[in-house]
Amino acid sequence: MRFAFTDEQVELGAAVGDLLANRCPPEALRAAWSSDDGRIPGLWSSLAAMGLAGLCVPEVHGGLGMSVLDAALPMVACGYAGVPEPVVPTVLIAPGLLAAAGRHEHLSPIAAGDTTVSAAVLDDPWFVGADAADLLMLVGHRRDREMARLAVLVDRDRVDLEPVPSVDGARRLTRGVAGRGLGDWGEVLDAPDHEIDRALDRGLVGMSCLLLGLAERMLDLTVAHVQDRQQFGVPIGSFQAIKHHCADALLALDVARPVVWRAAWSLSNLPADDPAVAVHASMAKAYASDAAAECAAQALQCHAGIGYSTEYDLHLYMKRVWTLQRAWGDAAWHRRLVASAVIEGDYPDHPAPEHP
Amino acid sequence: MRFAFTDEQVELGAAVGDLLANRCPPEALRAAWSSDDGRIPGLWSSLAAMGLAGLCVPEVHGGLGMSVLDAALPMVACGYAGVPEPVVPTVLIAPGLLAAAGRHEHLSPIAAGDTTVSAAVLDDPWFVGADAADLLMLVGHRRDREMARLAVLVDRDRVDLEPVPSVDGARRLTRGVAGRGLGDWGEVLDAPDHEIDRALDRGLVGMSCLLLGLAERMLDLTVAHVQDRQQFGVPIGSFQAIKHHCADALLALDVARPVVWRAAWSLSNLPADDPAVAVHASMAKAYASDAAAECAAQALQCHAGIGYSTEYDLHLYMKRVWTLQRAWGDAAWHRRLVASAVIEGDYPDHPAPEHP
Amino acid sequence: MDLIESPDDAGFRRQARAWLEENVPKLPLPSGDTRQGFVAHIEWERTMYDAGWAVVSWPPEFGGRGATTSRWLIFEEEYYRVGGPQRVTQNGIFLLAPTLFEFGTAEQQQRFLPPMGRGDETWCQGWSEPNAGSDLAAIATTAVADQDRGGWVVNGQKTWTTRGAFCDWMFALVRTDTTVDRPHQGMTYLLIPLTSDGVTVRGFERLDGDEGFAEVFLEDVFVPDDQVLGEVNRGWYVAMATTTSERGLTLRSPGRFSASARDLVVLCRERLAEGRATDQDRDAVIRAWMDAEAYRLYVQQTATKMADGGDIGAESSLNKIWWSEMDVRLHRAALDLLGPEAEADVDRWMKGYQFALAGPIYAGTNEIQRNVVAERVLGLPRR
Amino acid sequence: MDLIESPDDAGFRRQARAWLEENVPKLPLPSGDTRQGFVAHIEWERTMYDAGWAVVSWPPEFGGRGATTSRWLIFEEEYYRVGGPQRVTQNGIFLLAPTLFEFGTAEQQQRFLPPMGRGDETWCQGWSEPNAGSDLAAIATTAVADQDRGGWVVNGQKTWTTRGAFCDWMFALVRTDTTVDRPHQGMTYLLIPLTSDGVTVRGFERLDGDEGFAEVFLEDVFVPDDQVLGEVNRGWYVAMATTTSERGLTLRSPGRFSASARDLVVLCRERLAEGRATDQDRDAVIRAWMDAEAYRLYVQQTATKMADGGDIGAESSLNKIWWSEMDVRLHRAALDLLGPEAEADVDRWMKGYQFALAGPIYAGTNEIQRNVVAERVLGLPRR
Repeated sequence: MRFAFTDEQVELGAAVGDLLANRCPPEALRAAWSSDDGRIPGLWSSLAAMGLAGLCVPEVHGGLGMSVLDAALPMVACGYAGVPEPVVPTVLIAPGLLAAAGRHEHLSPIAAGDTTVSAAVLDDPWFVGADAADLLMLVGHRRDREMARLAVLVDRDRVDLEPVPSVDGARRLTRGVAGRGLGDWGEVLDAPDHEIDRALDRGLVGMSCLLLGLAERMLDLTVAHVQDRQQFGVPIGSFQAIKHHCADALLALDVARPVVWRAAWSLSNLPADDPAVAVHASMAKAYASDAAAECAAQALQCHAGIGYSTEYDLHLYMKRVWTLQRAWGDAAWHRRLVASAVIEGDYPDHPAPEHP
Repeated sequence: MRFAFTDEQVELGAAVGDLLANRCPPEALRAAWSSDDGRIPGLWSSLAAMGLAGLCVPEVHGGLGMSVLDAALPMVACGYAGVPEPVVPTVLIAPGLLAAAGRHEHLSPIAAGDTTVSAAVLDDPWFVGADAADLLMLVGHRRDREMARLAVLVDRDRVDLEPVPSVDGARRLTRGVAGRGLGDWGEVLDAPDHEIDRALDRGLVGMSCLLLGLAERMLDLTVAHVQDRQQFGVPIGSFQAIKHHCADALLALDVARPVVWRAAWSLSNLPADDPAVAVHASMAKAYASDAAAECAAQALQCHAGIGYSTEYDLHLYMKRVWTLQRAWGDAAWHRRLVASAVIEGDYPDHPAPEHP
Repeated sequence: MDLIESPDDAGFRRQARAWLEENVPKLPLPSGDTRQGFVAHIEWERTMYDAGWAVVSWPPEFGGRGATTSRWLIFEEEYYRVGGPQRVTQNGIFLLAPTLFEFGTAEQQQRFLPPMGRGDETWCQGWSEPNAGSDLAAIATTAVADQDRGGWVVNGQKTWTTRGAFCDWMFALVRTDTTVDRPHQGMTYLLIPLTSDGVTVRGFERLDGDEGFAEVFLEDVFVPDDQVLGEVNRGWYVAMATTTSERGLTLRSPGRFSASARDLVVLCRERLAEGRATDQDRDAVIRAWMDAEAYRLYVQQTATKMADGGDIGAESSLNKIWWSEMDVRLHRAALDLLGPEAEADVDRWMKGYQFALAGPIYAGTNEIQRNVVAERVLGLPRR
Repeated sequence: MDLIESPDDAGFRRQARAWLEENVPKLPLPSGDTRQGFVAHIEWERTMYDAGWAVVSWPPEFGGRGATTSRWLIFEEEYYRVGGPQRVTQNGIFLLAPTLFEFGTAEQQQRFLPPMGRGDETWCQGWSEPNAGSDLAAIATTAVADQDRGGWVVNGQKTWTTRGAFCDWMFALVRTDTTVDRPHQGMTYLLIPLTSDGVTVRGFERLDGDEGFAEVFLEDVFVPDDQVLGEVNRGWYVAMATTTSERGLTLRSPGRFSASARDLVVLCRERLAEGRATDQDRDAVIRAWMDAEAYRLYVQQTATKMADGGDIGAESSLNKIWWSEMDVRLHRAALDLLGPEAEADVDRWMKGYQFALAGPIYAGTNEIQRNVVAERVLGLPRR
């Protein structure tokens, strides 16, 4: 039993964080809001150059062959920076799924940073950044995990993509309109159900890491603000109500972290057909969504009028949270999945040596 | 449109409060916990003497012929004092129901204070104070308002009453064991469904008033305590966290009050078959339950160790709240009833002249 | 207690409903927090004023109907029931006007009220400054007497000024005596034309991206004596009257929330019909509906109290905590119902959510309001 | 990261499970917070100690198994999984013992640890006083040096002393220097036999009616020098070691909550089967279950940090806020499931609820803990 990242994992996360501090500061993110594709020019190549794009691509295809657990801290760093790139589909969802479906030809381009992926996952009513992406995928099913799984490599010629606005200006949404069945959208990938499930779970864990990073960013902004901002002759951070708001935000974040790490570990270490993995992934998304929502709420209230303007940076991260907290199932939805496993299903009701 | 009690109504409430301040202080309530019947000797006669027992009994039967609205503030006063007497069944539920069923012979004895009533209402699994009561009634149905209504005058010879403990030492519970059908318990009263519904609603409003009174008592105890108790060289009430706890308690209480008053008004002024009345009564019980639970929680936390002992008075009122908040449907249960009327039913979705 | 409307009140409701149903623009106007939308909203205000519906609670001589608080609440219910546009004149007609009625001279009332009511002159509130948010007494904008010209010379900066970039006038609190012992003293309430020499207004975006805020820079701005409202150096106390209105009834009448709650119920019905709402969604929706209803009852109780000559006072803080936090819960329930689609509902629920998030912040943060409740209603020690 | 137990740890778990399943009393003991129940619980402690399971984290020479924090957590999980009795020795073995290991002399360790572990001598904590609750530095009980007798003469009063009426010894914080500048200085940590002349103990009821609290009156009580733990006048700093254990891991290990959460799930299943639980109940139940699971993971992370030589420090306050508020939510979910029957479930869920309600109060109220988190973890100004 050892519940800590390795030094290498920590360093990799820090390296991604350092790069993003330079390449994806708030000004760059603002610029992405008004750019054509909502992305930051050249950022993806830089991330690919340091290995992020191919993190989970096997070495034989030019990737680093790392695990979801190895990817966790880099994903948190992406969340912290509010990276407006398709990291989760490209890094975590697509490679394993394409490999399981025998579509290895996409792996090298992904690792090289030449191919990025936009994926409509679970209940997504749209693609994010489809225009700028090279591959479009549909993964999952809508609202009901018990239905047959399905993964589709979308054929752009068979789909009309209509733009949809988002509260987050860096998210370019397009709603796809095509034939009735999902299969009509393109080529159905030949992958076993549990591989699709794990691809979804990797997506959930990646999303959870982004949310943790966003939460951390908002909390950092808030702590700095309340130490700096003076009212009534003292820093507002000296008022007990503000202290308790910040403590509540930190509590939510600190409790969520190990839940997310555990899910990343399970995806990396348990058999792909172990039903516990989905429970761990749902718990991760539930806690990360709630933690980020709590940090967003406390951050805005502690910033008050100063945070209530797009001239201040907070909104860049807060609005991302509003979108991600409800994408791919919100906290309540994932709690229902956990409840099905724990209350009605056969999820072990007590820790045992064989079950983390 | 006038949303205020009359001076007479306020005075009546104050008079009951004055009597109870003398006759039902915490010491008397403590004594009731260890007495045989959980009641305060002579208290019911005193309350009857000032008219409380027959408040809603027609004058022709020796009562005051007052409305539920007239009874509201006296009921709050009973809650404030934690009166361990069967006020709600005797004063609010039974008289109207017995009258509707043509059983007028019980009315004078009720008004005189000679007959008290214990009623198992809605989902009550037991009677409260059955041994000391003169009449036992079953009113309602279990868990589902859509089922046929039923009111039964229980025949003690046909029921075995087994004692059940309660966290509130002044509540003497007995679980009845008898035949399968409710009718087996005694005489089914011949009253129209809507009269039984209104009897239930009067019970809910009475219970809501008790909860408001209990909430007020706990808040008063708390405000006095935090002004008095010194830590770190200042009254603990000067700490912002304590201030905000107290403000939250007051907010819950202040918002609940007009909701309860409106229900009392509707019971007193709308036609007995108006379906809005049940919605108003359920709203009253929902808000009063939540307000009392909030005041209980904040009161205990603000009292800390001092409140966490039976030597201090708080527990007498707090434990009553724990019982009443979940009796006759908790807040969530009543919200579901309101939702059925508003979301699926035809409750008017906007204020209109004809609908308060 | 009598919770049924009197025949007269019911008649007033029917009359208001008839006029509003006839006249409220069928298509939603562009946001009143944008330059273009502001103009469209002002036109609507003129239509209302000319028909006598813009300021129902004002006396008839200023274009109102002398409506009591109860009647004003009825009007508000009807206004929002039919989806009436945002009131961009709100800061004038609901915040400044009550102060003008209480403290203004007859000349000031004559001069300012009719054009304010008609939207011919629009007003913003100039209280907050970069270093005076919650701590309003820290106001540093100064006004120095200029006896030669018979007025005051103002220097300083205001900010978070709602719709400041579109308004003609600002009512502002400025410091006229810097030698006072207590910071609440020595302030004066001024009426400042934003067209004056020395005024620079820079609009900036609120959370939802509309240019709904402004910074107002004041450099040697001259304000004549007859644009002082109330006594010199007593501005804080003059302003407090406005604050109580703002926190209390006038800023957020129940009608607005009743209408939002009704819309939420409609959304919930749609989602339930599609099998896309859970019991928990349903509970959040009915909570919001009940909370709006509870607020309506709460305010009716207050209206009776005021009709009896009572005063809201510090209880207005309870009122403000309730409606502002209820509004956030209500909109959050809608977003949760919409689930992943919430992010794209930028013109309706997501915009409303962002607007609601301002509630616990403006007109005094809810942290300050809770202090006020604890100290002034419950009597806890100030420390 | 490796979240599967090592074969050795798994073996330890199996060994603990086997012994516990064999030996844990089949019928629940009477409450350990009553005089009679306390005796029954002490007998159980002896059985455990004699089999080497009472104090697994202690070194073998004192009757333990030298278990690491991870192993201790495993033991706790297994202990509560089989429904092991309340640990009435807890304040000694988990709060005093760590301090004795850190600050005690070899003689003190030899003298006090074995009888403490075996329950032959039972300990209560003497910190709170009538005027020193949250403000522990306000302790007013004094100890004056008596050089003739080689010890200290103690006068004062302690209160809220858990199980004080049944215990043999009290570890107490007393003031030995009243001339200090800062109230945290000048205190000393004493080990006081409650059988001493001048000690009067009055038990009183907790919320649930058990005599689980006591007031301890100290009148010229003599305490010899060898019953001072750590340095004279440094008692606060000695005590802080205990405080961190109390808030942190040792007072409330995850195993207890995992077991409660499992019981809650069982209750929920029963109610669902009877059609008496709603989706909202189900959500409250799964939240509680997930929260207990999250706490387990959180503590495992802390255990690794400690194994790596790290320190919990102020983060123990986060830990305490989490488990104490989670426990209240968990029990509230159970009461809500029971609905009107909750009030009568006095021996199980209602008793547990009352116990849980103490969590946000003792070992430093959660208001104080949130201050600590904000000031010491996040670095906000103390004021």
